[in-house]
Amino acid sequence: MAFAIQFVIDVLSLGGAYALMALGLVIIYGILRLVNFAYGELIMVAGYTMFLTSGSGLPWIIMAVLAVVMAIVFGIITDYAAFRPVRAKSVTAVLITSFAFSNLLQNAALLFISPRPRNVPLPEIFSETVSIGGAITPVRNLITIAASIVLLAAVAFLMRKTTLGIAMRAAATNFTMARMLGVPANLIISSAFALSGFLAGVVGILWIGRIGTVVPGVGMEPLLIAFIATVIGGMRSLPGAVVGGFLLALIDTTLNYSLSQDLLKFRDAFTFSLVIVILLWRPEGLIKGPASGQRT
Amino acid sequence: MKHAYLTALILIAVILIIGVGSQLLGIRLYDRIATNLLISLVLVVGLQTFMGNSGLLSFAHIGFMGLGAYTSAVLTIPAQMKGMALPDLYDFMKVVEVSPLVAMLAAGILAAVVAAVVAYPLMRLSDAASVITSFALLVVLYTIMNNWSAFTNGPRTLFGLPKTTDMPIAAIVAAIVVVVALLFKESRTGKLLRASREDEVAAAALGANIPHLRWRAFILAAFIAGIGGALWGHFITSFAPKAFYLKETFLIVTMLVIGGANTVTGAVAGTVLITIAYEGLRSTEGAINATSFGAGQVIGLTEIVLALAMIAVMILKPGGLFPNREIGHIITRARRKKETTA
Amino acid sequence: MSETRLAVNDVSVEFTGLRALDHVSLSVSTGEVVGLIGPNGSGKTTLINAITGQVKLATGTIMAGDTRLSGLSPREIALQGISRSFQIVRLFNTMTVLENVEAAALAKGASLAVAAERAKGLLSELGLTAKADELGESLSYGDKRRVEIARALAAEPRFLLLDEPAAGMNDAETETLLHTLSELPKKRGLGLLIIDHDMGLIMRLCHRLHVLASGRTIAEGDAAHVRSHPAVIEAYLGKGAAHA
Amino acid sequence: MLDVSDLSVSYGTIRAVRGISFTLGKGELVSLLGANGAGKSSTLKCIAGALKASGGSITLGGKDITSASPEQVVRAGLATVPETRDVFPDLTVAENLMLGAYIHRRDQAGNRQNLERLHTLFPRLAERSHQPAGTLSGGEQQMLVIARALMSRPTVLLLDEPSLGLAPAIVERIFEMIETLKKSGLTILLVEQNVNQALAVADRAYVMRLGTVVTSGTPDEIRATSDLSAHYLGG
Amino acid sequence: DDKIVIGGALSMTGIQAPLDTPGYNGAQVAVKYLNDNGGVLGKQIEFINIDGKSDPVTVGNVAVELIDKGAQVIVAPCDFDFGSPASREAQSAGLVGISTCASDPLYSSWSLGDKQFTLSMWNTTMGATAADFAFKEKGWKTAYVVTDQFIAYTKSLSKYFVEQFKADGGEVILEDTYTNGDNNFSAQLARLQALGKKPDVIFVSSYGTDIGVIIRALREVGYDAPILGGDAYDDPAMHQALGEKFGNDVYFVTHTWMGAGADPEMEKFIGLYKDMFGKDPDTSFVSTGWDTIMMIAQAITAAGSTDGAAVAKALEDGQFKLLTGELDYGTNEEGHVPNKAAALIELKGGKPTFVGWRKPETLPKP
Ligand SMILES: Nc1ncnc2c1ncn2[C@@H]1O[C@H](COP(=O)(O)OP(=O)(O)OP(=O)(O)O)[C@@H](O)[C@H]1O
Ligand SMILES: Nc1ncnc2c1ncn2[C@@H]1O[C@H](COP(=O)(O)OP(=O)(O)OP(=O)(O)O)[C@@H](O)[C@H]1O
Ligand SMILES: [Mg+2]
Ligand SMILES: [Mg+2]
Repeated sequence: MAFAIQFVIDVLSLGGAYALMALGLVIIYGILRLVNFAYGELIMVAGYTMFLTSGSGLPWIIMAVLAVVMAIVFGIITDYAAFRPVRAKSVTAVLITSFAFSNLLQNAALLFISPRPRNVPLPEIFSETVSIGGAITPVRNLITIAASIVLLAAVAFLMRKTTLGIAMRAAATNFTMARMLGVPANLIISSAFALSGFLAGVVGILWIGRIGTVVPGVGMEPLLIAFIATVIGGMRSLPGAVVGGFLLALIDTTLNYSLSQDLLKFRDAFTFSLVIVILLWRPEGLIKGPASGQRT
Repeated sequence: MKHAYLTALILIAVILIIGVGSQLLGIRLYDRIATNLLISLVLVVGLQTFMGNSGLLSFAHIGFMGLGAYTSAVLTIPAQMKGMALPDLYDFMKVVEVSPLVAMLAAGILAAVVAAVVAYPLMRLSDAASVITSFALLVVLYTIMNNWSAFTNGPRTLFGLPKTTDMPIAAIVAAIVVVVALLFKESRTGKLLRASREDEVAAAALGANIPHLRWRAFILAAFIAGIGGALWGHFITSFAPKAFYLKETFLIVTMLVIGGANTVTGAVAGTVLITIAYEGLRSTEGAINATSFGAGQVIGLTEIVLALAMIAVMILKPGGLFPNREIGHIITRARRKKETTA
Repeated sequence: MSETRLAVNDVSVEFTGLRALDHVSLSVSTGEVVGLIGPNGSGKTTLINAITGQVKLATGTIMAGDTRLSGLSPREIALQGISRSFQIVRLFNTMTVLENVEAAALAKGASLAVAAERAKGLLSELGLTAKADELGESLSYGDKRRVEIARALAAEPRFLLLDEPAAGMNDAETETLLHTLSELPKKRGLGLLIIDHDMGLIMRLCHRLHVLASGRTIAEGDAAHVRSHPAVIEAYLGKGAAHA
Repeated sequence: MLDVSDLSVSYGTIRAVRGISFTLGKGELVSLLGANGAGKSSTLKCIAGALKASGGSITLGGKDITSASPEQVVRAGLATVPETRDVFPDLTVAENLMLGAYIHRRDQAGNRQNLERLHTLFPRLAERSHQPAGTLSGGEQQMLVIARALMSRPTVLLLDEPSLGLAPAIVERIFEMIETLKKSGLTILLVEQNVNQALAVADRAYVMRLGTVVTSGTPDEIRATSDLSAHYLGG
Repeated sequence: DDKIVIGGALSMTGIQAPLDTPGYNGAQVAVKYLNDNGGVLGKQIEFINIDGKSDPVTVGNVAVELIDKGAQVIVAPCDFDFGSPASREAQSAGLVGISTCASDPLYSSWSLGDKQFTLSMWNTTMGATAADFAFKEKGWKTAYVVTDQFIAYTKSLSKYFVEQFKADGGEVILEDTYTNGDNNFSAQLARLQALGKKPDVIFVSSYGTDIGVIIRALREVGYDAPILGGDAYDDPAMHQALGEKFGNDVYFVTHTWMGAGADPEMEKFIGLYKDMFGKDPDTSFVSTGWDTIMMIAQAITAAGSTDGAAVAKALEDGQFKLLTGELDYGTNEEGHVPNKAAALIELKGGKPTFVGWRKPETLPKP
């Protein structure tokens, strides 16, 4: 019984974090059709903000808010620096600039902060544990689960119940036309980046809370996870990203619990092969996004 | 067709200049940089054969390079070294020791075979799905290299490869690869593939078998990557799987895209340009570090400047320096124009 | 060359909740020009897509001579000698005009030399020789349309399907196009199926007309017959055309 | 209502529009004619704010909109139907129309009413409400673009070749609609290849050639100008 | 030539940086000290370091560049995987190469050549010291061992610990693996929990930030047995990350203690270091940098030249009194085995404290 509870909590807390990561990416990737390689660096920015403010004596919650704000700011900067100037040009150009921007931020952290891991302040509650039905679990995991549910609902509301979602897709597919209908396309696209940055900031706090330190390359893993989750779940659908996140957590946790030691080393190979298989079977991912308007 | 010969001639001349020039200077470091550049050239031009002609971004290229490097390593590390360098190697392979040239060919072939087997189903995909599957393929290849201790010594540094790659060998291989890439581009497969790059639906409506065309290009690219990997392995002589991952992928994709993915000229130009920029920046960084003695080290400046340059190039010339036409083509056109106006 | 027939028998095509083609039958013989007209959204483009294998059939068969096309992939159908143009021009933008045309011949299995030869011939026939070395994207709209036709012809098709080739052309350009197209069937022994909303062009070019409305055939026959057909006036031409 | 004076537009070194001037009175329907490449579409795009003017000025209802952004122009009451069928292919017909009413997104009731009116004008769009716009037939897309522009309830409408690719019967309907719109007080600037039909509905017309206005006047005056076809055909 | 050039390929960036950067700083203190006191053989010393970026390929390239710039001795990064490419280039150029603190026995003249050395004890000593301390001193009978498959160092450290621990009579209840960068320790935890037994001691051989991650994960779910490890634990950032709450009952074997009681010379060094950097050194890797330079200086003085063969001979023959303990190299045939003692440190409330010097009586075979 304790084992089962442990398993469920592991899946849910990991899945919640994964789903948030994926959601932040799918807003850019699924809706704007831009692959944002610099997404992981927003998480890094949140981490470094926490580190830089840690000596200030501010209450932790203020530092956390500042971290999220900085992630939002850098999300918007990403738009200005890497996307806006090349958006109209070519898909490859966009890909390369975002890759370059990611490199830029990482190396700026190396240059201006330090190549070495830096500690981030964590509230007392992050290192406390509770026992649920015999399974000992860090409270942090429960916070992750709660945060993911709240934020998923909030984003779903924003995209479903307001014209924002439609306006984002319109601005992304035909920028000038969107403006000619009165849609403030630049603002809309920047707001998508801001939203993505917001999610990255929250994920950053939760994710870095697991590790306790921040290094320039800290965003790499969340980026990969977000990528896979998005692909599995459906590249163009918000619920898809969420489903993909939880599914990936389920797969990872199951493999963790069941794979023998020798095979476990190849876990990533299994996971990614699965990604390839899913894409071959359903190039759109498990959950189809809104129908596409391609025709001959 | 005539301009293709001219292009080949010019590009081979560039390779010669790099090679001979680095020797004339007589500085060992330049020799090393030049050799490195020529090896990168092999890889970037190899990537161009697939990416340029099919228009699909491929992240897996470096993975095949790694495959080649490890294959050649296992085949050439002296038997008495293997106990130390590859402690977990399968027994029957411990006695194998072939000449690096044979091993290089084997590396290319193995990479091509692996590519042929794993890539066929992937070639149906386009756009984002294909970018991400190739990304996934890179991670799979990397994970395997990182964990298959018997063959690669796991994440640890593999050493003991005989140092057989020098500047002339690299130059010869680079020249051959450039010619192969140009021939492939003008071949029937190449032309049809380029048509599919521009418009998949229209190309299919003409009767082009797109997945099959892509598959052929992918195998060729993997073959070249395998050769390039072996070449590199015998130059560097010790390396770990990390050498075949994102950073390097980024570098060769950057070289190709800045030069212009659609042309072999672009691949060559991008490689030369980025290598020079990279080395120049690195030595500047070194110089800065030497002066600010004791003060904070300047780290990552090279990458920052390079990233900024890349963003700038993408904004100004999104198709790269040679977006559509090979150098030979540009020259013949310019000459013809002058004749007609004169 | 013996005469062959492209026969569309009882074809239906369905999209989610919509029958875009409803038991349509039509045929084109080599040497013949057939016009396909009908209101917007009546299924004309869909019919061409059905013939070239881009959409699945719900009912019916499509034959070219004795070969069954329905069920084959677009590629296999192209290899059977069916070429098409698209409602929106689809050139290979960053390839030269010559390469654009060569590609079509290569896809049909011609050798590099033969393809180059054939492409040059076609370019001079369509008055595009001077543009041979230009990139597809740099051409004017009319030239693009002509390259598309040259490309379709380079595959040496038995049947050529053109979707609104005159759209966006001015009267002078349309006139040249009419001239080029009207020579094709005799000279190359091919069958031509053409969609356009320019009635001037259609009426003068086509031997026979086929009219669709809401996915169904509403009239068939020569220009005079169709022009005065009440259902066609009602659904397509409009009252204005009747007394024009 | 709309005043364009000495307007110039350039693409790099190419000067597409070279100092043209014209005016539209309130409720007037003015037609802009000319051969391919004369600069008609460039003029329209510039008025709509999608292109920067390299010289001259544009005023709309007394307000200077020369360097206004497209969003501001729409808010000022001007809607554009561009010549390329710029539907958002992945969005459904209904979503496309909804975006047309972006500037009135708070006024749900008004939008619904407007939508109903447009649905009666283009019943095909009502049938296809939930279809992705990219899968519409060519003509259906053209209808959608027109309807979408009308969703913003403009006072001035710019139409760039609205009859392109439409069946003759539909073209007739479109021109009937244009007349209806005009009667309801809308100011319309119409670019057409279809000279006769354009002149049939227009109050006044301007003929452009190589970026300049060469003739202007009432339809009868234009028809009387002998070299109309020469200008029109680019001769 | 009026100066002696020492080239360094130490990594200022990447996972190796926490170990190499302090070494670099220590080396700079030594260079300044030597130059202020008349240099070596009457010549000034110039120390040029180029960032090896924690990447074996870059390190190799950097070494070639340094040799090109006239380096006469090469200082290699503090690890076999990251450092050996520099030594290999040094060897092929006929120069002496010394790693500041690579401890895998692969860092030997057997695999790298007759002019290559490491300043550190080998993992045979480090692993055996930990095992003896656990079994003989503390009486911990059962151990749980986690090995990061990352590099030769992490693998062999566990290997020698296990060999010695078993030879002492201890029992290893579970040996598990982990791969650096996984950031997820739940699989290993699940296997440990499935065992149903609690070990007396936990030996974790990992690298970089992951050590902290693993320790936290273990502590959070209630494994409070003492944790034992090697010199990769000697990183103040890791101590800080564990903090007061988790930084207890953690022991590690390292090169020296940066405070009173380790070495009589230490105070002088700390003073010099403070003059240069304005703060106290916080890890023993600082000493390895100082020691490397000071030892090179002694060897060059003894050899009377910077010739590779002569310096290598001087190193083989010499006896060196260093901040990191007395060092006496084995011959070329013995692989240049470094005979050296190890320092034991305990973390209390996130702060390191010195336990003492240890030197095992017997060592496992490399
Ligand atoms: N993929 C699709 N999904 C749903 N409906 C579709 C799809 N493709 C086409 N349709 C519908 O099928 C009908 C026929 O379209 P088609 O393109 O064949 O018309 P058409 O006769 O060529 O019209 P036009 O003259 O306007 O080009 C249209 O109503 C269109 O909306
Ligand atoms: N994006 C562009 N870049 C460069 N030149 C352009 C661009 N768009 C249009 N032009 C040029 O500007 C001139 C005017 O073009 P415009 O589209 O305004 O003409 P038009 O009168 O609308 O013609 P049409 O009847 O063919 O639509 C033409 O010479 C055209 O080649
Ligand atoms: Mg159509
Ligand atoms: Mg126009």
